[in-house]
Order: sequence, then C-alpha cells, then structure tokens
Amino acid sequence: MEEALTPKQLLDMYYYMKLTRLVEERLQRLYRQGKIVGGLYRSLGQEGESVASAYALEEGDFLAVMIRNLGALFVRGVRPWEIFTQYMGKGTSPTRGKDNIVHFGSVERGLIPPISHLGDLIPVMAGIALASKMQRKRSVALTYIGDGGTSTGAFHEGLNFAAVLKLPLIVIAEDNGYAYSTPKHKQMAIENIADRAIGYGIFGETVDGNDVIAVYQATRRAIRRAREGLGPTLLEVKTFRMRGHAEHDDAWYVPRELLEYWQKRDPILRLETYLKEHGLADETTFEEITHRIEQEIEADLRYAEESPMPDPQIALEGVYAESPSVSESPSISRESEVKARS
Amino acid sequence: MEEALTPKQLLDMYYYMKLTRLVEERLQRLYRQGKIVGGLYRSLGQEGESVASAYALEEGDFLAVMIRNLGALFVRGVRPWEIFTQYMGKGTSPTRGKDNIVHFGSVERGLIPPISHLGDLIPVMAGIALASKMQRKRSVALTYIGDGGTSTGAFHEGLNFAAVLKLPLIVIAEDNGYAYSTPKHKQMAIENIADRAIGYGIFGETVDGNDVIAVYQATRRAIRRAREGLGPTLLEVKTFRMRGHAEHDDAWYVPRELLEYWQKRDPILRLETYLKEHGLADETTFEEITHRIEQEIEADLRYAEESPMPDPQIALEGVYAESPSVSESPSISRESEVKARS
Amino acid sequence: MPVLTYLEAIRQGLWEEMERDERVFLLGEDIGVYGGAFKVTEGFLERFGEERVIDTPISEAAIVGAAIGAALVGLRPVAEMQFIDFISIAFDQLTNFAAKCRYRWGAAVPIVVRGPCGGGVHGGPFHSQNVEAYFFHTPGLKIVEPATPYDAKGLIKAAIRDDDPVLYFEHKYLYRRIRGEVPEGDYIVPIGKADVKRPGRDVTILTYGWMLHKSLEAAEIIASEGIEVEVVDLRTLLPLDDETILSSVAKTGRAVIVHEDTRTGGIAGEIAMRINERIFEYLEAPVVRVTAPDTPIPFSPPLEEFFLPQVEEIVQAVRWVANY
Amino acid sequence: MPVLTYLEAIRQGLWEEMERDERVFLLGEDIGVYGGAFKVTEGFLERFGEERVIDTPISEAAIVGAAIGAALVGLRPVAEMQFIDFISIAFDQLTNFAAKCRYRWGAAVPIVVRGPCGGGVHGGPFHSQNVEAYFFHTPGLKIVEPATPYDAKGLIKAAIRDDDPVLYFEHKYLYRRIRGEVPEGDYIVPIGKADVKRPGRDVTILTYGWMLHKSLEAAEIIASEGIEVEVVDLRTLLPLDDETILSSVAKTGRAVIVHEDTRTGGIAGEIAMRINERIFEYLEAPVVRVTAPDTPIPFSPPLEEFFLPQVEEIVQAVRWVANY
Ligand SMILES: Cc1ncc(C[n+]2csc(CCOP(=O)(O)OP(=O)(O)O)c2C)c(N)n1
Ligand SMILES: Cc1ncc(C[n+]2csc(CCOP(=O)(O)OP(=O)(O)O)c2C)c(N)n1
Ligand SMILES: [Mg+2]
Ligand SMILES: [Mg+2]
Repeated sequence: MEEALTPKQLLDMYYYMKLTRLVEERLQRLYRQGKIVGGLYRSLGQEGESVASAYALEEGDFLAVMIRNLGALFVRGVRPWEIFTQYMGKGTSPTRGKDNIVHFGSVERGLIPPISHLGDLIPVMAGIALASKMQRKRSVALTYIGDGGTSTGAFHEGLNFAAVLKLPLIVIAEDNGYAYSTPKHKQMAIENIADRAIGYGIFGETVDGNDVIAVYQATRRAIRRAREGLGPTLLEVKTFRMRGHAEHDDAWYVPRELLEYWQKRDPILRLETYLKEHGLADETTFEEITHRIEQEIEADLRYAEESPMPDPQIALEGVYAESPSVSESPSISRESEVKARS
Repeated sequence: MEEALTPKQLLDMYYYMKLTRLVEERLQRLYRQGKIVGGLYRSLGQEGESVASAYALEEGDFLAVMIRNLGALFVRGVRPWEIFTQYMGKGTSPTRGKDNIVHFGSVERGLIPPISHLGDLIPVMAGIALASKMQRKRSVALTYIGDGGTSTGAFHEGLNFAAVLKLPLIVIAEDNGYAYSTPKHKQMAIENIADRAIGYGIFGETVDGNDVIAVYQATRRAIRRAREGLGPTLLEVKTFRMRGHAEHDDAWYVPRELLEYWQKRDPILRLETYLKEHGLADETTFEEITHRIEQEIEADLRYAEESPMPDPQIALEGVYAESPSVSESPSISRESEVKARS
Repeated sequence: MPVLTYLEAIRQGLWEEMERDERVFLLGEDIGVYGGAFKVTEGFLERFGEERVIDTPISEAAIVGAAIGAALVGLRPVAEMQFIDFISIAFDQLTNFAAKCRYRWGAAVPIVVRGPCGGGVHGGPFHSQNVEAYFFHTPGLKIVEPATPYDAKGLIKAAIRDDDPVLYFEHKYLYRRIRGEVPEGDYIVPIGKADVKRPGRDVTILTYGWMLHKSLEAAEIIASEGIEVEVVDLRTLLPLDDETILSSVAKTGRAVIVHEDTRTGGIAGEIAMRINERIFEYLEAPVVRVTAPDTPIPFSPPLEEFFLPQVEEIVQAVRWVANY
Repeated sequence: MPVLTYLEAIRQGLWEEMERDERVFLLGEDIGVYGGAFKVTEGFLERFGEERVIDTPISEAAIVGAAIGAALVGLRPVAEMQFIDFISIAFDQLTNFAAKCRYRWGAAVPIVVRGPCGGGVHGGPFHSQNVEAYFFHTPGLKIVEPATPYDAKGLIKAAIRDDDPVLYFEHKYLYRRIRGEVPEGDYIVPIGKADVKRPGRDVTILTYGWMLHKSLEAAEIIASEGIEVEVVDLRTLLPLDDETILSSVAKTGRAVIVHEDTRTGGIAGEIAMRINERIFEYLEAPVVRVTAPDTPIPFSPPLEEFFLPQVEEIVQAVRWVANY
C-alpha cells in the first residue's frame, strides 16, 4: 500500500532539496572566501534521501540528523540563517557559537542534534522513542547513520535495545559508498546494510536513495509500523557522496566512473524529470522556486554576515542548570578571596 | 564432510566433561563450607559445548574462555589445582591471588583470560587472529559469548572488524536461555544468534550445544575455514544454564519445565548413552574415569588447601614492566623523604 | 525514627520518588524480575509495572543513551549499572553526550546513573572499582556518594530531582552493614553540600563513602591522644563544597584527605590544590592523603586488605600532620 | 641538523620504527590510502603495504581491542584515533583490558594509541578535547605528550619500544606550526623524564604540549621584569617525573602549573598535591594553576580564545606567585 504524494508535496520536496543544494553552494563560496570557521560538510547528491525521509514525519515526531542531512533540517523548519550563523560561529547562531555545523536543535522543535561521535544518537533516539511509547504518544524518532557509522558499538546496542523493546525508531542507513576515504567494502563484509535488520529481528529495507518518492514511501511504511507498535525499521538508502568527506578533501580516491554514474542519477534532476514527465511542473516552475530560494538565501546570509561574533563571556555560561559557579581565572583574584575568608 | 571422532577422542572428551562437572561439584561443596572467596559460577549442563569446541583446537591455537567454559580450560591443559587456588585466592594460584575464577592464563599456553566486561574479548581475540594472519601462522583464535553478551557494542565492533579483515576467529555464542535473570527474548528479538552472522557477512551456524559430536564437528568446520583464509564464524550452541547465574542465585525465575526438558538432554548422559550404544564404553569405563578424576581432584584440592594465602606485598607488584614505583603509603615516611631531598 | 540499612534507605528514596513523580522510571540489567543484583529494586516491578521498571539487554551504552533520550523529552530516568565498573562502557555517552547537551544547545538531561562501587567484598579487579575520578573531570556532570542511610535517601531524591546528569555511587560494602535513622517521607540532602560528621578543632579529615566510617574510627582512636579531629563527609564530589572544605581546614590548619580510590589522579589532588590555592597561609602542615596505592584492586583477601586504606594508616597520617 | 615540523617528526619516528622492527604495524581509520586525517601516515601504505598499515572500520573499541590482542602475542601495534576525542569509545578497553593485563596475569600489552588532541583550530566540543586526565588515573597506562619536534620523534620511538600501553597525544595546533631540529636516525626520549626547557631561579612553570610554547613566551615577557622563570616541560604525564618537578620547585619555591585542559580534576591537582606532600617547607607561595575553565570547549573563535589559557594569564600568575 503506497502512499501517493500530491503535486503540492512533490513541489515542496523539490523546494527543500533545491534549498539544500543552494545553501550548500553558497556555503562553499563562503568557505573559499575564508568566511566559514572550520570545515564544510556537503550533502551533494544526498539531498533527496534527507528531504524525503524527513518529509515523511509528522508533527510531534523527533528528528536527529547527521552531517549530511541538512535537507532534513530544512523540512523540519530550520531556516538558512541558522545554518549560516552556525558555520560562521556567530553570536546569533542557535548555539550562540558554542557548537558548529548542524550541531543544534531544540526539544520543542523536535530536533535533537548529534554529537560528533558516530552512532551515539541511536541509543539516544531509542530513548526518545521509549518515552513516546511510555507516554502513549504517537511520536516516532527518526535518525540517520552512515555506512561507516554502522560499525560502531553504539549502532548495535541502540538498535538491539530498540528491537527488544519494540520502540518506534526509524534508522535511515545511508550507503553513500564511502566513510571519509574508506570504501564500504572495508567497512563491512556485506552488500546491503539492511541485512543487519535480520540480526535484530526488525524490519529492514533497501531503497534507491536518489529516488525521493521511493524514500518517502518506504519511510512512511516504517513510520506506520512504528506507530502501530511493530517496532523499529532499519531503512537503507543507496546514494552517493558526490564531494569529499569535507571541503578540504578532494576525494581523489573515489573512481571517476562512480561519480559519473551517480551524477546521472542526481536526485534533483530526477525529480525535475519526474515532475516534467507527469506534467506537474516545467522549467518556469523550477526557475521560480530557485529564484525564491535565492532571495531567501540572500536575506538570511545578510543577517548572518551582519551578526556579531559572540561575547566571550558566553563561554562560561550554561554548564549546569543553576547559574554555574564556573572556576575563576587563575590567581589574580585569589589574594582578595583569601582575605575575604579570614 | 564430517570429521569423525575416534573412540579415544570421545573418551577424552568424556573425561574432560566429567572432570569439569566433578570439579564444580567439589567447588560447590567448598562454597557451602565457606572455603571459597567470592562467588561461584557453574557451567552445569554446558560442559559439552565447552569441551567439544576447545577439543577441536590444535596446538598453537588461542583460546579465551568466559565464566562458563571451565571445561575448555581443562581441554587446553589447565589442572584442577589451578581452579581451586584461584577460587580460594591462594598465593599459589596462577594469578597469585590477584584475580579470581577463570581469570587467568598465559600467552605461552595459548590461554587469554577474560575481563569481567562482557564482549571485550571479541576485539581482543580478533587482534590475536590478525597477528596470526600477519605472521602467516596457522593459528586460529576461539572465544565464547553468552546470549546476553551479544548485546554489547564490543561484540559488534569485534565481529565486524574480523569480518572485514577475514580473520581466523571463531566465536561460540552460547544460547543458554538466560543472562543472569534475563531470558533471551528480553535480550534480543531473534530466535537464533547465528542469524547475526548474516549482518556481518560471515559464516553462521546453530548446533545443539549438548551434542558434543555436533559441536566438535561444527567447530572443526569453522576452524578449517578460518585456516583456509575464509574468515570468522559465529557458531551458536543451544544449551541451558542448569543453575543460577552464580551459586547465590537459586534461579527461581527459571520455569521448572525448562530445567526438566534440558535435564533430559544433559550432555554427559547423552555422551554416555552414545558411547554405550556404539559399544565404545560401558558403566565400568565411566566408573574408572570417574574414579581417576576423583583421585586427581583430591590431590589437587589438598595442594590448594595447604597452599598459603599470598604475601600482601604482592598487591604492589607488577603494574608496569619496570619494577614499578608504586606510590608509597601515606605520610609516615614523608618526613625523612623531605629531609633526604634537602 | 525508623532504622534502615544503607540499601533500604536507597530503596526507600527511589520508591518514594517513583510514587511522587510518574516521570521517574528505572532501567537496567536484571532490575525488574530479579530486583537487581543487590536487590535494591526488589518489589518495584510488582508495584510500578514493566513500563517503569525496565529489564534491558546487556548494553550499558544503550542504557545510558536511552536514559539521555528519555530525559531530553521530559522523563526522569534512573539507570542502574549492575556494578559501577561497567560504567566504563557508557563513558562516552556520559562525558560527551549527557554532560555537554546543556552547554551546547541548552537541553536538560536529568538522568541519574547509579550503581554499586568500591571494595571490601573480594570482588576482584572488575567488581570493586571506584570510578569517581574518571567523571570528576567532566564539566556538566554531578557526582554524589552517600556514606549513611540518611544521606543515601536524601541524595537519591535530590539526584532524581536535579536538572542535570547525576552519578550516584553506592558503596556495596555499606549496603547491609550500615544502619541508621531515616525519616519517613520526604526530605532532601542537597547536592553540593558536604557535612561535618564529627566536629573537631585540630585536624580536618576530608572523606566520603566507606572511608567516612574508617575515618570516624580513626578520629575516635586519636581523640584519646587529645587530638580532636573534624571529619567532613564530602557526600557530593562534583561540584565540591568548597565552603565547608575550606572553612574547616582554615580552622584546623591541617588536612588529611582519605579516599578508597587509587592515589594518582584521585580526587584528593584537586582538593589539596584548592586548599593550597585558597587558604595556603592557614596551613600549618602539608595536606596529606591516605588512599589505595596505584594498582588495580586485587582479589585475594590479604591483598585486598593491604590495598585498601586502613584505620591505622589514617591514624598515623592524622598524627603526622598534628605533630608537624 | 634537519629542521622538521612537529608532524614530520612524528612521521619520521613512526617510519623509522616500522623500518627497524617488522613487528610494528599501524591501524586506524583512513590511515592507509588517505594517509590519515592529518596526513601523519602519508606514504606508509605504499612503503609498508596493506598488512602493516590497516584501514579499519569506524570502531575505536575494536581498534584498541585488536591492538591489545596483537600486542599480547608479540606484535607492536600503533593505533590511531582520528581525533583523540574518539578515544572515549575505547575507554573501557584501555582502562580495564590493556591497563590491567600485566598486573592480573603478567601479560605485556605493548600498544601505542596515538591521536591529535587539543584546541586552537576551532574544532568545536568534539574535535578539540584534551583527554589526559581521563587516563591519568589508571595504573598500568603511560601517557606522553610532546611539545617539540625533537621530543615528538624521540617519544614515539620510546612509546613503541615500551613494554606497556602508552597513550601518545599529539597536539594538532603544533602539527605544522612548530618546527625544530631533529637528528636523523635513531634516538630516544625516555618515558618518565621531564625536560627543563628554560632554566630559571625564581618561579617554576610546569607544563606540556601547546602550553609549553605559551609558557616560554610568558617567561620571556616576565624576564624583562627581572623574574627568571624555569620552564619544565613534563613530556610524560604518567608516570610523572617527580624528581625533576620537585627539584625545580624546591629550588624556586614557587610553582605555576599550566595546562590547556579544564580545571577541576585536571592533572594540575595531582602535581600540586605531590609538591605539597613532599616539599611543603620549600614553598614560598601557594602553587597556582592556569587552565581552561570548567566547561566544554566552545567552537566560535572568540569563545575558544577566551576558554583557552592565554600568555597574559600565565604572566599574571607568575607575577602573582613571584610577589607573594
Ligand atoms: C566514533 C567516531 N569515530 C571517528 C569519527 C571521525 N569521522 C567523522 S565522519 C567519518 C566518516 C563517516 O562515514 P559515514 O558514517 O559513512 O558517513 P558519511 O560521511 O559517508 O555521510 C569519520 C571517520 C567520528 N566522528 N566518530
Ligand atoms: C558489560 C557487562 N555488563 C554487565 C555485566 C554483569 N554480568 C555478568 S554475567 C551477566 C549475564 C551474562 O549473561 P550471558 O552473556 O548470557 O552469559 P551466561 O551467564 O548465560 O553464560 C551479567 C549481566 C558484565 N559482566 N559485563
Ligand atoms: Mg558513508
Ligand atoms: Mg546466557
């Protein structure tokens, strides 16, 4: 039983995918201009699976992205200025400069940020799914893991935990060919990550990650099962990382033919073709959407660029709930303190 | 292609199984007499799989046991006095009282002791298998994991690592129904642990763990593949823990019918029946072996009981290769030290 | 007032919190049907049901990770480590995930991770460790370790109500050996507050857990020599109660820090550093420490006894600083 | 003598050890084909082949576990953590397995675990940590952190030849920024020996890693005020070189400990404790420390700079103890 997508929904997804790509292209320019602090991680070629999987969620659901899921954040309401300020380390960024890239979120928005350590989100999202079940809520928890990330102990512990407790957890496993420079066959001795589902007794499925409709529908199926109490799904999306691990990496180790193969299967181009073939859009539609996005980006980027860097004192705030008594600086105030004590 | 066992080999295995059972029965008596320090972990009902799997190894292979594999240690040359002194914390024990139970071994003997943390041995044994491969040796590495232990991240990381590098590693997964009080269905949502092999792209097999011939042959197959460079095997043995987790635990949570079911399938009784049916032994044979074992046990136990407790100073030795400068005791010697320094 | 064991006090505190607040739930290995390896949660499954008393797979990283997730969305999970030694497997989740959420993105992670620590029962190298020093260095975590039934109950309640991640270490040697008066019903022992368990003017002992009892014994012995020892029970190890620590030591001018944990990198160093930084001129003698030596904890009774700090060593250390 | 960067010195040391001893091999994520995230092992795969330069799955616990196994049977594995922050996942294998083998059953575990530590490059909370204090408390481990190319090469060789597990922390800020003379060919910087990088008579600074360089800058500044600072580079953090530390502080009577790591539970506490225990009467002033504050390490440059100890703070601390 497939859930059909309305034209409006398809165009919506198109918007988010395109937004992702254009924001990242802009980030890339900023990176070259030295306006970005630290590294830049692109999701080129993976916009489809990120957008489509997140688009399958409903209000009240929880989403936790990894580095290549910018598109999923946009679907869930994040705006470009949040990304720009994060990448620039601005004081107006969602984390006020404390953390970088997509490492931001809020429980209210249903967005749980990752930590860098791969795999750790899976037990955490299992916990959110557990809470949802305990509280008789409909919410599901959805997160991502790369082919490389599946080698972590946390992946295993988290999925098995969720399987035993039949939690409403959906893990999208992104086979994008590489983990940094490491090809998938050096990461695992299997072809399909979804085969791991067998070992957990959960639902597993492999779909073409660059076919947004397929990803959407498979995610919907997983979500439906989760809401019905049938437990977790490990949904594998086959896609490809079309740039290096981060922008400093030119990915010379990736065979050109692979890139060419996947270039032809670009998820945005494919959706455009589909929309055109089904008479749901034409070049003008795409141009209009692109134009709109460019304007949004300009405005948001301006805001980001004009934003101040954070006040250094912020570095000391927020470690504990109670206004923290952060350790004082070394010795300067010490003499007076000693006096005060006597 | 099954490897047939000679009558001599079958009787050998019988000896080790019986030795295991009788040593443990003696330990149980000692436990009740308060002569054992700490807890007592029995392998009642699992002597078969432990003995048969270890018996499949050859010289130069490495073995790492878990708490329920006393039988495997005997097969590899451990003698009862080592076990008695370990359990009594004697100064003559293999660890000189530093560690307990089956936590002893030596690289020369091919015995790698576990730490308590379940799962940790699997990556370590993968490393031994790796060394064997790098050094062009024939050695394989064999270790065990309980149904409960398979839930650990270390299990996953270690098996996947070994799978990718095609290492000569054999992991015997013991489905004995419970992990402490936790039944297997609360540990995993699958029936057969061997199904996890699929997710690693390695060989998986499930055998009747109380059928020593089946376990022996399956282990031989796994070892052969390992030596041929075909990589690891996850070999599941179905068996049952016939006592509590440790002797303090009366296992009231285990349904009586389950115990009765497995009681009938006791591996020692089964081997006796087999030997008799095939005209390889009769009651006299068993009695002779038992008698011999009892004598061995008496002698070894006497040695253990007469052994002194360790010299307390040993507690400070052996942290580093170079004679360690263990921290001095508190303040007593300090005055003189300060003087010495001036 | 009713007299309870240390273990019963923990149980009562947990129980009352479960009754008070339905967001509180327990997860861990063998805590439900079996009631926990040490029976701390005995009877909880029957009373609170499978949804709030969850027997988990053997996955400390997942247990803590799932607790973090549930806490993020408003629940109050209490995770048990069957022995605190196994917390090493959740080290990453605790130090990198739980401890840093609030700082990074303002999210509260009100989890409690509790479990039996310490030696004295011949548990060997992996069932006897003290792990406070491993977590003491992580801003964002809190650490408590009660020494008495009263504090045990009050601190478990405070830990559960705290809006930050709290590690609650229970000393297994004390579980059934220490009894004391415990009020029925609700009270709190505030996190971050040490307690003077014995007042004195000559020497301050700073300690916690099992060593509180050994220190009190030592203080009693040494009192006969006319040396009045003030024994401060730290109770909370992170954040340290600087005020109580420093004002006692400023008063006595002499401090002995006693911990069961091994020496190098144990928390005594930090305490001595703070004393030295803040009240150096009040010191009449060097701050000394009585600790376990720098080795793993051995199994056999004579070795373990030699390893663990003994009353006599505390007495000697106190004498030494008193006569300095 | 050839001048190398800190990174090149590490690489050279590793390379020479691989040439010298065929038991030495490398394992880690992206260390082979890619040559490592920081290119420390660039060219190694081509020279030493896939068997001795192993690209592994993303499994820090398995990487360290496998290193332990291979070391047990006689090899000399050098495991890379892509960033040292990820060592948290191997915490259990290191503290419970590797560190305790020799003590428990007499087995040698000659592994090296190396990786880039430290801040200054805007890596954010998970690519900038200093993790020494997490391992400093584990008897059985050794910890080194070089600050100069000379020491970097000499210590990696010593670490590989050592018969115990050694954690080798490389400061990523220094990788390409610090150059220095490095002898060609074989030499060792012994583990357990600190080094006086600048002699002085008035105040001792005890430091390591990046902070050595900041401390030397501070010493230079303060020299113009007539205060002669002795700067001791600890180099080995475990075991500490008590002799060098104590004899310097006994001489100057004043000590400032500088570490980039956060404050509470950082290794400064232990050092101050030892000074106080052993040479209390030589102290003319309290031992003070300059450290990062008790927070995670923030990402944005102004925050990170504020978080990291600065030269000016060291100068002030030295002035303060000098004038005490
Ligand atoms: C536990 C852990 N080890 C190492 C790293 C360093 N690291 C960051 S991303 C990455 C590769 C991830 O590959 P994959 O999971 O396939 O995701 P992709 O980048 O392909 O989306 C590595 C090794 C990390 N973040 N966490
Ligand atoms: C990582 C870890 N967590 C918890 C424990 C405590 N523990 C010791 S044995 C055990 C049950 C093990 O069950 P299983 O693996 O099935 O082995 P069995 O006892 O059935 O042989 C538990 C929970 C441990 N040793 N290690
Ligand atoms: Mg990938
Ligand atoms: Mg079991």
